[in-house]
Amino acid sequence: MGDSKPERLIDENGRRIDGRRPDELRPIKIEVGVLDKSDGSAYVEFGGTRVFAAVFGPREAHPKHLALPDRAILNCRYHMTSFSVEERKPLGMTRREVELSKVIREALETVTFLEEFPRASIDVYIEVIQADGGTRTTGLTAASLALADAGIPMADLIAAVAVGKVDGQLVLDLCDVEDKYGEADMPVAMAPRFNSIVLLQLNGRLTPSEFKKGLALAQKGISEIYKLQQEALKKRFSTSKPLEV
Amino acid sequence: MGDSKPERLIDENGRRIDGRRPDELRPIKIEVGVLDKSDGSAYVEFGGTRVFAAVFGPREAHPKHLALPDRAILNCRYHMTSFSVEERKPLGMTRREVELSKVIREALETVTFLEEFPRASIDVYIEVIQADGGTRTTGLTAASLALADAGIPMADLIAAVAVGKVDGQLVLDLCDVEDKYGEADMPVAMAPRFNSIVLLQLNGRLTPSEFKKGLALAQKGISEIYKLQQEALKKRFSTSKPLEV
Amino acid sequence: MGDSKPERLIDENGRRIDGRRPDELRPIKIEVGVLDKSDGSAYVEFGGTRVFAAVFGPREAHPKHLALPDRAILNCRYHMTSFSVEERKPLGMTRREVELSKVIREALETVTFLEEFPRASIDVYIEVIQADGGTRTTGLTAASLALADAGIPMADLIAAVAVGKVDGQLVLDLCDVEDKYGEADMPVAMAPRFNSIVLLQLNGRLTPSEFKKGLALAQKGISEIYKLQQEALKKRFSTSKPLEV
Amino acid sequence: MFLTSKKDLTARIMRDKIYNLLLQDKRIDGRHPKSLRSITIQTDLIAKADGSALVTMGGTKILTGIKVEVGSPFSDRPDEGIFTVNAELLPLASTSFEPGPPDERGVELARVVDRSLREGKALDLKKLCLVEGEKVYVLFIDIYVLDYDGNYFDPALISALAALATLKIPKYEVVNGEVKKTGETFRLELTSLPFTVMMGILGEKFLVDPQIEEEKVLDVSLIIGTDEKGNIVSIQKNTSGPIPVNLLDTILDTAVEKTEEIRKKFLQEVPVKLAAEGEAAEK
Amino acid sequence: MFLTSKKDLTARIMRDKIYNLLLQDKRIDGRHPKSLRSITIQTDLIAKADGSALVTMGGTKILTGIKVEVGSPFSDRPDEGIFTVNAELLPLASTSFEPGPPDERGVELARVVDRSLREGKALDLKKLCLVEGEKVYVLFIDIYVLDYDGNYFDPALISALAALATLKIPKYEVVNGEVKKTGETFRLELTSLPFTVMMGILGEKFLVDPQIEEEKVLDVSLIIGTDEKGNIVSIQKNTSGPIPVNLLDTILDTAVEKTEEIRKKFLQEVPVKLAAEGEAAEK
Amino acid sequence: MFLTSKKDLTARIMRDKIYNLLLQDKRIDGRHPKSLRSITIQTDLIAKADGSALVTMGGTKILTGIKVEVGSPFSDRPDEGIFTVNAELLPLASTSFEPGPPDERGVELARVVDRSLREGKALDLKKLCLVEGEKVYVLFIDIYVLDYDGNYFDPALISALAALATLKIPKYEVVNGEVKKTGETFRLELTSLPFTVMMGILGEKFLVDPQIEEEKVLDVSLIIGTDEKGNIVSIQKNTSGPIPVNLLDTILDTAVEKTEEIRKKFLQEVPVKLAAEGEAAEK
Repeated sequence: MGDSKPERLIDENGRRIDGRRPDELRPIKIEVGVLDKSDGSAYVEFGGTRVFAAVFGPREAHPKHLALPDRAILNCRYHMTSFSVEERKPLGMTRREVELSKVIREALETVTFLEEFPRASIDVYIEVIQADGGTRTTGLTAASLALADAGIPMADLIAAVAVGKVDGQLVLDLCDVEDKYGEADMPVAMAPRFNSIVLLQLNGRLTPSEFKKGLALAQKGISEIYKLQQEALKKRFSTSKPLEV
Repeated sequence: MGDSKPERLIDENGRRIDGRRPDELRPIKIEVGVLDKSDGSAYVEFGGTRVFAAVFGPREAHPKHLALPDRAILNCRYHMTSFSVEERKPLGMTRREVELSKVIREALETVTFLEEFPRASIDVYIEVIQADGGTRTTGLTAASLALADAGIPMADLIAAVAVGKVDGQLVLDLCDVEDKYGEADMPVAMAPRFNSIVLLQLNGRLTPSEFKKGLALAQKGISEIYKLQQEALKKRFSTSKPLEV
Repeated sequence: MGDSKPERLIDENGRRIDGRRPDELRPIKIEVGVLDKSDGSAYVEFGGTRVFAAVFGPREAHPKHLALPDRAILNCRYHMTSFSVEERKPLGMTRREVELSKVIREALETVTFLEEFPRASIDVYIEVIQADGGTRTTGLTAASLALADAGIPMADLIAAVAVGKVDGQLVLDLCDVEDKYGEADMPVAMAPRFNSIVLLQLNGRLTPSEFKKGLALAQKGISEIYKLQQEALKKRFSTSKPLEV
Repeated sequence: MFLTSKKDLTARIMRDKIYNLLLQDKRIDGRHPKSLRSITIQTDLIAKADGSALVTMGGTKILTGIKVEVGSPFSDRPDEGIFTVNAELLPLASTSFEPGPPDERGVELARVVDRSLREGKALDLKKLCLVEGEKVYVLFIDIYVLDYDGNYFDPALISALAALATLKIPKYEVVNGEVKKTGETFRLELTSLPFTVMMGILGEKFLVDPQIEEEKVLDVSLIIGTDEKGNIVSIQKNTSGPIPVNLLDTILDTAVEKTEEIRKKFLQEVPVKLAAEGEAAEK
Repeated sequence: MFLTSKKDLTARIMRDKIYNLLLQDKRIDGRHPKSLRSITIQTDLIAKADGSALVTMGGTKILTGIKVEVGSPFSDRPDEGIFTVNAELLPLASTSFEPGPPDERGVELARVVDRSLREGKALDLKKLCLVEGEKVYVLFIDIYVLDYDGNYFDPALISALAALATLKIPKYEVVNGEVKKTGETFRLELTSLPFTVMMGILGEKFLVDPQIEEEKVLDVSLIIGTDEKGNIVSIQKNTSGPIPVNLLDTILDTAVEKTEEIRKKFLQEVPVKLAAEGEAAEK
Repeated sequence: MFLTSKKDLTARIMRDKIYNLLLQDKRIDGRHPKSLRSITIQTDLIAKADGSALVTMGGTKILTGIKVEVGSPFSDRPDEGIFTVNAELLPLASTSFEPGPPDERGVELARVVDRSLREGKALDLKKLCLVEGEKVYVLFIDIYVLDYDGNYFDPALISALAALATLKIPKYEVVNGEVKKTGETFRLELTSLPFTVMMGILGEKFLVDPQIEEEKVLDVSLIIGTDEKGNIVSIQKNTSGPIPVNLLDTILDTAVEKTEEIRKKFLQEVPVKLAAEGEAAEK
């Protein structure tokens, strides 16, 4: 699986390797409140990418000398299981996981009213159980739902998706093979109510005009995801059936 | 040494590889108060297994945020020197040492009046200098003596020994070769006054009836060890000559 | 470079591999106040050995439980860049760096009025960017200047140099090849005003009489270095032009 | 503690409540003292793993995945494959778990599962040899606790066995001493099905499979593993506290009975391929 | 934060000052919002490194050295050499850096430089292969921040490229599958010159290459890398805070312009050997 | 400190007491300033080690064991075996030692013992080569401080040398470039017997082999190693404080004298096999 580059990533009908159109999201599944022992949680699937997120807090910051007098600390750990990827990931945090934990945390900080909880900490844990492209955007989408589920006040939800360039064409919501053999991968996360970007990275090569088109494509995907998030939250607060993965 | 499996572990006369009968302990040597700089210490040999234990405390828990308001913390580190075993043990704590530190600590906690020392810590260090089977039970036997030597109030001493199954037969106080090539190794530690088990593990395969017989065998060994412990403590408090290993 | 032992390290005219006489220092360059963001700093070159030192503090000790009620803590880290040596040095602190950090710190503690800053810490960072022999003595020479630049009160500056034995002859200020293929390397640091040795190590083999001659040779070098240090400090306090490495 | 004292007031009240229920053969979640929580098992849910299983036991949820690699055998067992077990108590599962390398509880969990598989002879490691002394299969069995509502031991072993039972091992051919993937996979036969059950003791009473509120007030607990023939294959006393010797007989009988119940459930849910009797008997 | 609020009073005052200057196209150090700080580049200053460069950008000072070793290629790229980027934020550079292994900022810096070099196609890794599938050059690009006065990203990439441009790679001959140093060295051709520029946003205004006082009060910042053809080759939003979508067009145009300015400066200062156009175009 | 000030009151009182005794050539444990504590040496007490020794020097107790393995030589010394020295200051030895990886004191101890053995030319490493450039003996010399009553340096080196002197090295035969254990062992000849003595300075006086109470109040201390010919083979100033230059001559003379005393004791107690003079002289 994924061992060698497919001859073409987009066929003569403009269909992608998994049959999608360029501007089409993968099937998305969202459930909120899936883990009992955390204060808030969510499970999100974007195709083969599967992620749990859980939130603990606000609670007293620990150790105490890390507490801030005027706001809560937001900690975030993005982590993958060893078997979520093609080659077994070593135990412990890789440099990639350290970096992604940072940019995800910064995105979450942007929309969270941390000033309401001086001296507290809010801890966000993201666990990728299967990685098929877009794990950071899926993780961030899940994390913002888990924060909402925990009742942490936020200015907006965060919806996130990657856009990319594959066989010269801009596509929405890259899967793993497209990420690996494509020309660019650009994860984008937004606070849609504010039309603000809260996470942005580019790994690859785009012309400025491709960048602009790619961003528009991401915005389209984000508005779809945002709707699904709101539906999932509504469902959460009307019922609470157990999760089936 | 120990490189290949002996043809038989019990001979036609029912004697074990080192000449013992199945229900016979190895020669045991116990000395209490052998290390000057600790608050209590003991040295115990079970045949080729040689262990030091030392206790520090009760003393102020450090760092302070670990202190408990209603009782002392009991810390325990079971550690082996690199040359105590056949293949050089890497420096640092192996997973085995981490696990054994935990079960030994839990055994010690069971009999120690930790409630008498709020906010304090009691630190128990066990150092295996030669391993020939039964290091955890020997270490625990030594640690409870070191606690007594340090004047820490306890409901009872702990006496411990492993039983096992070798060539289909239950035997007391396994040596290394018996452990390695035998069918089961079951370390047992008790607080004899209470007829209570404070450590119990099984690594191997026993029928329920073998388990019961094995436990009875362990109890027999434990009552012998308990006597030796009491004698060693008496000797400690009447004299204090230097140790010869 | 430095791959194999030169046939001789001192030629028929008594000249060393780099043309120096046995009692001659390498060209020394000293600049004080070279790094903007620290409270004090210095850059020192002894031939190919190039070292930055920076000082932070006195500042509140952190974490607080490390603070001492009657004096400042002096922390010191001696560190080399990965490319400063022949074979790439692994990232992180080697055992050699740990040891040298200790002896350098002890030398600095000897002359610093730590009692004037209870509960504070003073942090000294030494970074070797190129190593060509004598990195600890060059680092210490730089660190004492950085402390002076930071306005930390000291009983004296520390001047330091290594002496060694090469092809049977005592020489001053070893370079890398002399250190590697010579018979002895003896780093010496002094507080010249007190005629006191504040760092002393020997790695190699000297007769007692060679030791005494070597020490005298070191003292000669140290008095030259001490002058250069004082000049550099004067220059620092009259001007402040940017550094060119 | 001195033997069974638990001084904290809230814990005391909860302990009394649980103990008083036990005296009437009842529990806070309505179970009988000897009833297990309900178990669900899903396998093959992680496509990137060679085997995987998500197991819930009441509110405790555990995901295990297995990756297969090729490596060198241990020198004293040149004709046997290798497996290693790791366990991570993920911080999203409980406020009592911290991020970072496995603490002593994670290490203990991994080692108890490892011992139960090994001494319970679940696998025939000789079937995992490719070239004697040179190349063998290495199975990385990685256990993640996703939600912790008490007793992670039993579901962890169930998930490890379910992942093993459904494991698809890449086939290799040996060409001039080198190994090459053929692209096909094969299933591993299990030679035995050891399961554990966690036992909690409170006063002179005991219960099986404690949930978290019970775990917090038990005098002591232990995990007992048995195989399908009723052999005991692993024991781990895993908390401080005394086990009264006179309770052990009943506890052991119950362990054999309850692990058999787990085994039946497992065989219903998981398409396990068991080795023929004759083979399984050897070692 | 909730989007752009910064509650600390001192920070607020400094923010207002910097913002008010920005409204007049001014900055606290006298620069125009779109002016870079002055850049100096020294190469070949560490004789023990195979390549090295000390770069200052205003008060930020960065030393990069490269060591070349011979190692095995990655199995999926048997004909390509390898490079790795490490970055250490040395504690002597700033009170905000701690001794110890790289924290998340050091990791981020290394990864942003790595991505910019890799996606900017600065190197032709196939030129770093010695024996396909067996032996390739491995370049260790190690970045040390010596003095930190804001924006370590741009000078770090400049110093990495300057060290690469002046790198002297030991030549090896292949004798019976073994490699042996010949004692000679060769220079690496660069196939592209990607540079980054850090952009800071404050309200509806933005500035380039923030110094430290500016960094502390920005609403948000991002680093944009481009190559000589005006392609965007890397982006990293590196702080919390919102990027208004409508500012991005102008920011991108400015990034292309300012990286071109850095490129010119670089070409003046560093004796870079560029691959012929044709070659550089491939991948 | 500023040179020799020690401000703590209790330390001051103890210092004065020890200093006043020194002025009368006396010490708190009744020794003369130039008297060593009594030394005991037991060897061969760890059967699983290839060599071992337990050494006490007064109340300080140190256990050293050596394991021998076969490994690859360093590329610049293809015909020499390897030894490494590790030291652990076990927490059971002193309240001032913590569990965990060696701190700077443990590292220093290991490195001082290592340097004393290496520069003191205790071993002929060429005798530890099996196949040049391929296989050599690797000796792991691991030192554990069991009880710490001051000065762990001197007994650590004694125990390392006693373990080396009684080391039983497994013999290997070389068959087609592969090495195989023959089951026999051989003894290592020592080529020299370097010992150290720790010197403590207080005011203008000094003493040898300080015990713990003395260590705490000394102005400064240093460890001096010498070989049997009176060469100085290692020096380590190991605490903060000044060494007055004018004291060094007498200190050195005493060091030579006291290490010779240790050497005599060692030769009485340990069945050491010394290389013939001629051989020992080479390097």
